[in-house]
Amino acid sequence: MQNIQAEIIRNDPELDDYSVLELHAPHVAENARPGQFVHIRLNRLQDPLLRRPISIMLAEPHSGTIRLLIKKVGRGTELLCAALEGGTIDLLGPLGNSFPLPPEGKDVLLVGGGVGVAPLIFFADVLQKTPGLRSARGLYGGANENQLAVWTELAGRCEEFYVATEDGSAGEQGLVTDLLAEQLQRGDAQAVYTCGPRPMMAKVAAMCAEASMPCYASLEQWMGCGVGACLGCVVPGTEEAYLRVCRDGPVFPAEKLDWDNVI
Amino acid sequence: MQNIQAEIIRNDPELDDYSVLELHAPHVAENARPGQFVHIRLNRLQDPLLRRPISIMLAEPHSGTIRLLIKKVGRGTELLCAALEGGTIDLLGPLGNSFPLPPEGKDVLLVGGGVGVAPLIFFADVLQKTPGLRSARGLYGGANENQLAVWTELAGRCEEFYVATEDGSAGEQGLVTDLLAEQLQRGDAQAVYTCGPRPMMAKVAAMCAEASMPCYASLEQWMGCGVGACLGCVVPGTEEAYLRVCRDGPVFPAEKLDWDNVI
Amino acid sequence: MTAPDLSVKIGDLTLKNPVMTASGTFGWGVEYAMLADVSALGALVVKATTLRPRDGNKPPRVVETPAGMLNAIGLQNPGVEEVIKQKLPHLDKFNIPVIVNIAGDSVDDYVAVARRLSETGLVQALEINASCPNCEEGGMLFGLDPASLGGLVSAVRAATALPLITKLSPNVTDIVPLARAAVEAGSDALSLINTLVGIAIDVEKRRPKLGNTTGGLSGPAIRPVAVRMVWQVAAADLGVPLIGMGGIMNATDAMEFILAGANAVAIGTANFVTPDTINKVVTGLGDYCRRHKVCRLQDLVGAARP
Amino acid sequence: MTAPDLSVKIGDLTLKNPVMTASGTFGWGVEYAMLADVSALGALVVKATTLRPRDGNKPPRVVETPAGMLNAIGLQNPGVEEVIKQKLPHLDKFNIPVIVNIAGDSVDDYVAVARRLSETGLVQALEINASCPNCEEGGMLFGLDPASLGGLVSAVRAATALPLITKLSPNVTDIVPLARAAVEAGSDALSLINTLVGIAIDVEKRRPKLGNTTGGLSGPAIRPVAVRMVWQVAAADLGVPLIGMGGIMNATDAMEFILAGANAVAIGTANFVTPDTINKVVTGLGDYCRRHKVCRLQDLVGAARP
Ligand SMILES: Cc1cc2nc3c(=O)[nH]c(=O)nc-3n(C[C@H](O)[C@H](O)[C@H](O)COP(=O)(O)OP(=O)(O)OC[C@H]3O[C@@H](n4cnc5c(N)ncnc54)[C@H](O)[C@@H]3O)c2cc1C
Ligand SMILES: Cc1cc2nc3c(=O)[nH]c(=O)nc-3n(C[C@H](O)[C@H](O)[C@H](O)COP(=O)(O)OP(=O)(O)OC[C@H]3O[C@@H](n4cnc5c(N)ncnc54)[C@H](O)[C@@H]3O)c2cc1C
Ligand SMILES: Cc1cc2nc3c(=O)[nH]c(=O)nc-3n(C[C@H](O)[C@H](O)[C@H](O)COP(=O)(O)O)c2cc1C
Ligand SMILES: Cc1cc2nc3c(=O)[nH]c(=O)nc-3n(C[C@H](O)[C@H](O)[C@H](O)COP(=O)(O)O)c2cc1C
Ligand code: FES
Ligand code: FES
Repeated sequence: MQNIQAEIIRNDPELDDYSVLELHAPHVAENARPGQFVHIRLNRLQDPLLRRPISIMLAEPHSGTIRLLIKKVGRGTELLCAALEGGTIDLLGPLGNSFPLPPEGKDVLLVGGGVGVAPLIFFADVLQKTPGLRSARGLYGGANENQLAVWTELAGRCEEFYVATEDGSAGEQGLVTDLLAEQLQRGDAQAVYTCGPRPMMAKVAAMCAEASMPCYASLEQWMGCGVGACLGCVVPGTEEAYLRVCRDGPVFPAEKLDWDNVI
Repeated sequence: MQNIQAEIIRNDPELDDYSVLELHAPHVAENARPGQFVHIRLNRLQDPLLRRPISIMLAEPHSGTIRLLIKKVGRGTELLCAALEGGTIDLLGPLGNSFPLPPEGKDVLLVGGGVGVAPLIFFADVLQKTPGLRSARGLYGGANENQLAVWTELAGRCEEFYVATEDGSAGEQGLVTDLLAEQLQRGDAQAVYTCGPRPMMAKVAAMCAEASMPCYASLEQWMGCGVGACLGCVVPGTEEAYLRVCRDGPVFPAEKLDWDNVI
Repeated sequence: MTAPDLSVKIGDLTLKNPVMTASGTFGWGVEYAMLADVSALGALVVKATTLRPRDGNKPPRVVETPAGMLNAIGLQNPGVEEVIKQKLPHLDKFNIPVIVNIAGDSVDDYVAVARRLSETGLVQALEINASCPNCEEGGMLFGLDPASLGGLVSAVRAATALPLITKLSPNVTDIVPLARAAVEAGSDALSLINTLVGIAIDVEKRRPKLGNTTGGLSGPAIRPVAVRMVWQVAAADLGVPLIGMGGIMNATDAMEFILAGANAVAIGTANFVTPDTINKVVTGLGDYCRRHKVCRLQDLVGAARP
Repeated sequence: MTAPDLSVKIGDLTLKNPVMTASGTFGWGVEYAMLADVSALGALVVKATTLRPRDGNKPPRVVETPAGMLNAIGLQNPGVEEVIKQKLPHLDKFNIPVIVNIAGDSVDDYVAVARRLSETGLVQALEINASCPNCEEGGMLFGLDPASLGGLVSAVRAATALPLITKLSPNVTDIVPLARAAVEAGSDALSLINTLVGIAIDVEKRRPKLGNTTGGLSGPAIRPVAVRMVWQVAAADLGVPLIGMGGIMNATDAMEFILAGANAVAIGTANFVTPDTINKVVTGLGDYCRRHKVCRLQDLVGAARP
């Protein structure tokens, strides 16, 4: 974990609301594990004041670069999407824990919704590159075809890849959880890794619990420090009252979270 | 007076701390008179919050462009100096009153210090271009040669031009008021127009009062609205307790100001 | 969908929409006539007026702070007689209610100003400024103690038949007793908040940046405090409309106040930043109603409350 | 010029420089060990500790506001016994004084925590948090009334021989009587300010953004208010050192507090933005002294005052 001024090598706008940022950040690229995030300062001014947590979508230790997928949802992400190539970004990272690597055995299922696909891409990449690990099947859902940012990045790293959109504009019409239901019925997966909107993850967690399938969810919460100090980013747990997304997470075994109160 | 999104055509860094911005702002270019200013919003964020007043250095109605001379003294002027060509600047203008045109007769003296040279350049330009008006003699002072931004712009518009620096690195060694003393002794000028640091202007005002020479000074004050509404930008007067720099000024006949309390 | 109904009542006065200017930040309206459509306002609230002319404080009077500003204007105004002669006659062109903010050093001052303004027929409501943080005596003190605030409001109430608004200071431990005192004394509405008292120091010169040392903090920086105070006073359910202000820069910010319990809003510091903020807020509130399929904005007042 | 003397005394405790962390914003120091040189601090002020463990408030607990943030952590901590067992033993590696912020629902709670911490020998001073805006009972109330604050401070004073700091709430009409009550009851120093109470509303969801509804406003937004309160308390000349905080982002901001009358400063929200702010402030204060040719920083305390 370091505080780094990372050079912006590329900023590729994606679809309507997304950008993929490629940054030169060797310390992060070398140390990052899938699921971890960087905590980004948006400018040198005092508004917006706080850093924004962004998952690491890909890390390339050789080139010392990382890639981030940003979705514009407010002022901070808007500033990031407008960041200029050649400029620098002040970030802390890598932060947080990571998706536990699956043991030898059956395939794993990656269930992504919207921008939540980012850490799953990194995870699929590691699974693909690590000899002896089983490969991944990717399930990716969005409202419509314009909400399936960088889907090829996930598809290319998975052995099988399925898409669902609510309006049917791409892949199956329906929810990504419909895709998951089919996969769970196949009975040939060993674990589920998910990141996306909370209602989606809650549903995934419930389906996995039902199917006695291990499930790991990567959570979001508004953050202060990003390093475990302020206790600002908690989500309700089952064993402990509250867990810190920035330090105890962002990845949690689904059963450790009190999903009814994860709002 | 309008609220305009002006395109930044050029941003030329000058010396160490200055930039000359050329903006496409036809409304301002057509309506501006020397001494007037524009009130600039620095970004779309809420920090820095308030606009910054900047004098119009030159206005070219034909091309619809204006030029501004910015000196970096804090965060706002730093942002302006870093403004990107091709971007836009949100400004209000033209605002304030202007230097009264001299009647036919003797030459006028323009006494500028530091960035205060900007409105005097515009004034010299108008004097030069308006047939029948007398020409100007420019006196320009700074701490050293690195504080004499755009001096050629003033020199080229004046019939005579003199420079003083405190360290003697350019022109006479001394203060611009030393140059003024010589000019006043010549006894062949009809009025003095001045803009620069307050101690300099106070000295100029005192010398002119002594010599019974009409003197017009362009003042600075921290501003809120820039349009006369908030009463935030006042300076102490002799007839009225307080005068608004943004509306009653920025140009004042020197005798209307209570120079002892203009701090 | 038909145009949403944005109207709101302040005492007997019906405003076509809930957007006003915050006193002292929009001059007499005329200063902004070229930059904003002033007649689109629900009401024009003008600068504080006192019985006698006031020079105001010595400069510098304004200084920027993070996402805010300090001001110490010190009630500079030409006095009520000049206001009636020079200023008010120009305001009927906007064709909107005019609300004059009144201030003074003593109850008698306030009463005299209220009486004179009421006689003119040029003013549609009065706002008692019992909370000016920039005056040595008077103003601020009234705003800090329920009993003296009640006394002040009663006296002004007796002197005018115009709708009466009391503007509250945020520089108090508990704003509710002050709000209650103002309402019990006959206030038809409450404005909140005025500015928070602050100081900024020039560390190179080693002295306060403002000529007056202290100033009033306004702008987005104070919005969370302002929304909280509206929330608290709304919870007390005093039966009068609340006019919320403090850092409103756009319609979203205005909705924060309305959802917290404000019936109307006022735009202050934002006028300096974006001179047509008033127009954007009026439009934006309509858009919000349409987007949320609400016919009457007043139905959303306090809608964020449990 | 020799290195300027930045040291300051808080009760019997001498700090090598006046820069501390603000309670609750730097965890137990260890969280920042990779990002900042913690041992360069004048003192490490750690999170509020209560007698029994506390779960804290329901999320969301933090939200950004213009140039600031609201937090409603709700005193989450493992309780004094766990703190003594798990946390304090790791802090001696920093080799700087450790100050524990203590909180509770009753005077007895505070006293018990103070007594336990004092016994350990692991703590060099205590800071009474009489101003937590995020707890239903206790904390906040003590901070709003001079008599109960005095009672609380006296009781804790009797329970500990450690230097005792009282942290004051800014949510009051007049902070001076509270400051005086704390000093008269035996406080060796005063910390000011804690956070201002605020609310932010999610206008799309029409509910408060924080799970707790209200939160404490911190960051640059509140700096002018904090500097003003330091100025006021310094004017009362109570004879104890003041620790100023509220929106300090850099050495210039820290100097505002010192010139206003603070003997020391604490860095809070800035830690989240720039994790090595503490180091930059220590360095910057030294630079300021050198540039202004001042040998002892303490000679500049209150230097902006008339
Ligand atoms: C571990 C982690 C990883 C993430 N990875 C990614 C990623 O890879 N890519 C990506 O695009 N995003 C990612 N996010 C989400 C991202 O951090 C947010 O979208 C971003 O912080 C939003 O900032 P903003 O300024 O754009 O929006 P804001 O303007 O701050 O907020 C957007 C919306 O949220 C509301 N809001 C803000 N704060 C709160 C609050 N405390 N409570 C309730 N509502 C609030 C606002 O009112 C607004 O409606 C991740 C988050 C976490 C925690
Ligand atoms: C009519 C007019 C015309 C001008 N024309 C020009 C021009 O052509 N070119 C140009 O470069 N500048 C011009 N200026 C000055 C320019 O407006 C300021 O330099 C600018 O606003 C500074 O902004 P900043 O953010 O860079 O500095 P800031 O960071 O705002 O301030 C710089 C310094 O001033 C101090 N300061 C800020 N506010 C106050 C206050 N209220 N009281 C005391 N000290 C304060 C700060 O502490 C800091 O030390 C003009 C000013 C006026 C009024
Ligand atoms: C420059 C300035 C002058 C003000 N003058 C007055 C005044 O005369 N009377 C008054 O009641 N409030 C006055 N105020 C307070 C505003 O009306 C308003 O209550 C406060 O600024 C908060 O709103 P804002 O954050 O939108 O500015 C003034 C505020 C500013 C910034
Ligand atoms: C996340 C967070 C947690 C805090 N927790 C505490 C606390 O436990 N005890 C306390 O006295 N103050 C607490 N505070 C208040 C700070 O110590 C400090 O007084 C306040 O934030 C103002 O300083 P700042 O603007 O530099 O943050 C907390 C502040 C924040 C932002
Ligand atoms: S963000 Fe501070 S503990 Fe997680
Ligand atoms: S800046 Fe508002 S009156 Fe001049």
